[in-house]
Amino acid sequence: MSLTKQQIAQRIAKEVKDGYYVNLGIGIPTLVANYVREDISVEFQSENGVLGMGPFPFEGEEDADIINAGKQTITTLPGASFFDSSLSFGMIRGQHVDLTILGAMEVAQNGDIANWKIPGKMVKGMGGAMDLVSSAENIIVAMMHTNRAGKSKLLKECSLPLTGVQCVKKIVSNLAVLEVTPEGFLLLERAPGVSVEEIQAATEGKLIVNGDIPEMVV
Amino acid sequence: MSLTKQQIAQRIAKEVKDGYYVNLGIGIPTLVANYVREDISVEFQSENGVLGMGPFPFEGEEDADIINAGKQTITTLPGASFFDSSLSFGMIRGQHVDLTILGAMEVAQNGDIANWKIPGKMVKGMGGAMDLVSSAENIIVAMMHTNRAGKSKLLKECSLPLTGVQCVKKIVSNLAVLEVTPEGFLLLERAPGVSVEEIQAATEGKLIVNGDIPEMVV
Amino acid sequence: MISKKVDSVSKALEGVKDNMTFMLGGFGLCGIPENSIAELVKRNVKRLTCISNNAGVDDFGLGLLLQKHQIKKMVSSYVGENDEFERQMLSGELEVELIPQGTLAERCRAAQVGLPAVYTPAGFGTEVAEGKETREFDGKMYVLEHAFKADFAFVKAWKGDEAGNLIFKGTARNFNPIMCGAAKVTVVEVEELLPAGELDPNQIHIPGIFVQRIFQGEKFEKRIEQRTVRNKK
Amino acid sequence: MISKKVDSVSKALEGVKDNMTFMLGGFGLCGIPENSIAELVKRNVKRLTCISNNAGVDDFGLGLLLQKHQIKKMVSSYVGENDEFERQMLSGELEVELIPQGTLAERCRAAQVGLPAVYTPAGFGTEVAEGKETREFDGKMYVLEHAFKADFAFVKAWKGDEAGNLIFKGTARNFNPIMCGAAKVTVVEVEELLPAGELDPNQIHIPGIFVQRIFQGEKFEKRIEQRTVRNKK
Repeated sequence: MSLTKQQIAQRIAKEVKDGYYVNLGIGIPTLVANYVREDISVEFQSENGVLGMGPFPFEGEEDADIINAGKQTITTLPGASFFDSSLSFGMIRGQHVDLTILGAMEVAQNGDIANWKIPGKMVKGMGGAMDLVSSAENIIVAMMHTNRAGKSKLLKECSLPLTGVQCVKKIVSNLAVLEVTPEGFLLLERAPGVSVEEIQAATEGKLIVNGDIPEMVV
Repeated sequence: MSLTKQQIAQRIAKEVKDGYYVNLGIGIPTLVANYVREDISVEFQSENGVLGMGPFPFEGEEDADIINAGKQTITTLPGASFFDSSLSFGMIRGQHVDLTILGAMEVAQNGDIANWKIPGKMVKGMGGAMDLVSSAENIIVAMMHTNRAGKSKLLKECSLPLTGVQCVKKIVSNLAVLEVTPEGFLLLERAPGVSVEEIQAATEGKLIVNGDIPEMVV
Repeated sequence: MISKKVDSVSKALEGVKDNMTFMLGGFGLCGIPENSIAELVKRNVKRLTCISNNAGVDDFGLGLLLQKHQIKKMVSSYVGENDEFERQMLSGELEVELIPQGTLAERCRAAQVGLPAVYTPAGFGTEVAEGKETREFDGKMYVLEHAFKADFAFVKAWKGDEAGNLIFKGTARNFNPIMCGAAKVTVVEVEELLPAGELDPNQIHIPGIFVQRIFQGEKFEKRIEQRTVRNKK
Repeated sequence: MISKKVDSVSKALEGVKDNMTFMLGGFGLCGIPENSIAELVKRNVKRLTCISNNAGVDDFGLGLLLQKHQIKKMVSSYVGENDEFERQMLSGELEVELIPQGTLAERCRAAQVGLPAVYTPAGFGTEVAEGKETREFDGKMYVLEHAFKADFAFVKAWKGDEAGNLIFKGTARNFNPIMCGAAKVTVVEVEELLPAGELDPNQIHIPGIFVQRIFQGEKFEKRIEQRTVRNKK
């Protein structure tokens, strides 16, 4: 059975290690914060200028001056700090942020990613995504394996305008966990009950299957 | 009679206008602060990271953490601020500092300046001088017209390693006030009792004398 | 102390004209110069180029200028959440240059500190880099991006003093500090304007040298775009 | 919260080795990492390259490392007031690269924020620009200067917390903030080390993400180089 968005977030949370500074994109990535193990130390950075984000505020305690990159009201935890956009992207570009988790509309087998524009349709802009993908050493993409029409989003080549080139390292989709290797998408784990054949059918790009592929534990 | 160092500073102080942010170099320039008119608003910047410098502290009130670029203990005035070296040179490079006053070993008639190195002899380094002279729109040099051997320091071409090229706009020496023009050193004022001939004799570079040259008022 | 204080938003905006390029601080509706925007609407200056991370919402922030067709071109990183913006862009009334957020930030800072251009990896290999110089350093590719040039920067700070020194609050800081001194004239509105000497020199985020005019904003609505809360236990 | 606290200067300096490149904060003797320098002397690491605005005085600051011939090369903007330095330089024992102070600052910041290089006007037309790429932007000439690469940055802050957040005091700030995160490992000594949450998130000069290790310095002499005073009226 394919994973829910919550389960994708839950699986990605396992990739978050002790001592990591993490930038979470909008959408599924935001949910990852809910599933990070409580016995490790992790700090969340938001590119609009805060490190050490906490949960949403209690009702009535919202502060218009304290938001995340999704423009949601947030709180901060002890040890948090605020800073300007230049220093914020300095953290990202300078590779001080250990892990970036973001969504994608398409990923190519060479690690190219497209997630900011559908020509003639969606023109919201890239926000901080191009900075994040061009700088981060460690990028995990959270995405659905196929679009609503059932078409694969893991492609030989991206068809949409790119956000970044050869940058995605890992993908957690509703069907599988995959590593982006020089040879293509290396299948690491299957969603519970999903067969290798189903994953193969949903993957347009080159899928590499080495031996038995374990089911993921979420 | 040629000016004392105090008088050079006094004369330069007249160039400081209301609303100016001023960077003062070490030596004679530092003395300028003592002579700025009290009815105008001026702020002094020191490139080690302070804006709004005040006088030296009272004895017993020195703070090792509050110094100027000459490493002297100082105080700050209301409206002062501290900042890091990057932002400090950002002020300078970004031309937010209105006037830079510094000393020189040599100035050439095209505005080149040398003040940081005597090969084989003095090797202290340029400090912030190269940043200042390459960025400032408005540079006044405070200097003695000749060296101890009586040799001119206002030259056709600098003989010492340069600090900056074509940047000096004005010179106040112990003998004269001069403007650096595309044609050469334009004589603006004479020190009291100093003749044009004396100034000419002390100036190796091209001196331009147009009409009567007034004595300076210090 | 050099005073930067002006008494009203109207004096603060003296000199704004049609066809000018403005920088405006803020991220979403957080930390936007509300009072200056209101005055720009009132003055009805036209054909503006606005450099700002976002374009406001339909009825607030830069959306107010868009409604009145005062903006000719937007330079932003993200412009969602604004129907009028989308309509004008798709109809060709509005010119839009979308650039990465970190590039936007660094092009502001470059203008502030007198750097002519910066090399950033953001956008390499994408349409953002088309027509721009690219270059390899240590095996990684970068795009050359130039410092912005603007006539006015409109900035919102939390506290300020008469000398123009500024302190920002929370994530309302964002692009505001790096736009100070990045335009010919920097106009700052603050929630609290204090006499010089009231702010600790050590805690100042932006020294007054980067500011030309400062005024106390009459009103700050500080609208929240996404009110997210959790329940009290 | 990710803790950066270590219990001693000795733990803080684990991993320092001969032949490494260090960045050291401070301007003159103001804001120098006294405790880390003392530990470097004690460990007697050799053939060091030190990037620091100044080289200390004969018997304090980096002068202590010079006395023991631990430094192979200095990268500084100003190295006066140090006889031993001058002796070693003139005799050829010590390699010295003098660079403009603003260039030093920006090369630190570039390393901190992941910019590969910057164009600065400083030094154009002088021997500092020899062998370097120069380029015109808008009619003005600039020199291309590369980000520093260093193994350790030794920084002195005033207050810090366990998360590595830092606040500097007065002009002891100088190069310290921009060296944080500009080397592989950033080691910070503070006068006061507080639990996370004790510092106002709004007043932090450098967020802990740029710091790997923080410790409370045992002793700060804070020597004054030029004690200048005026008489009480």
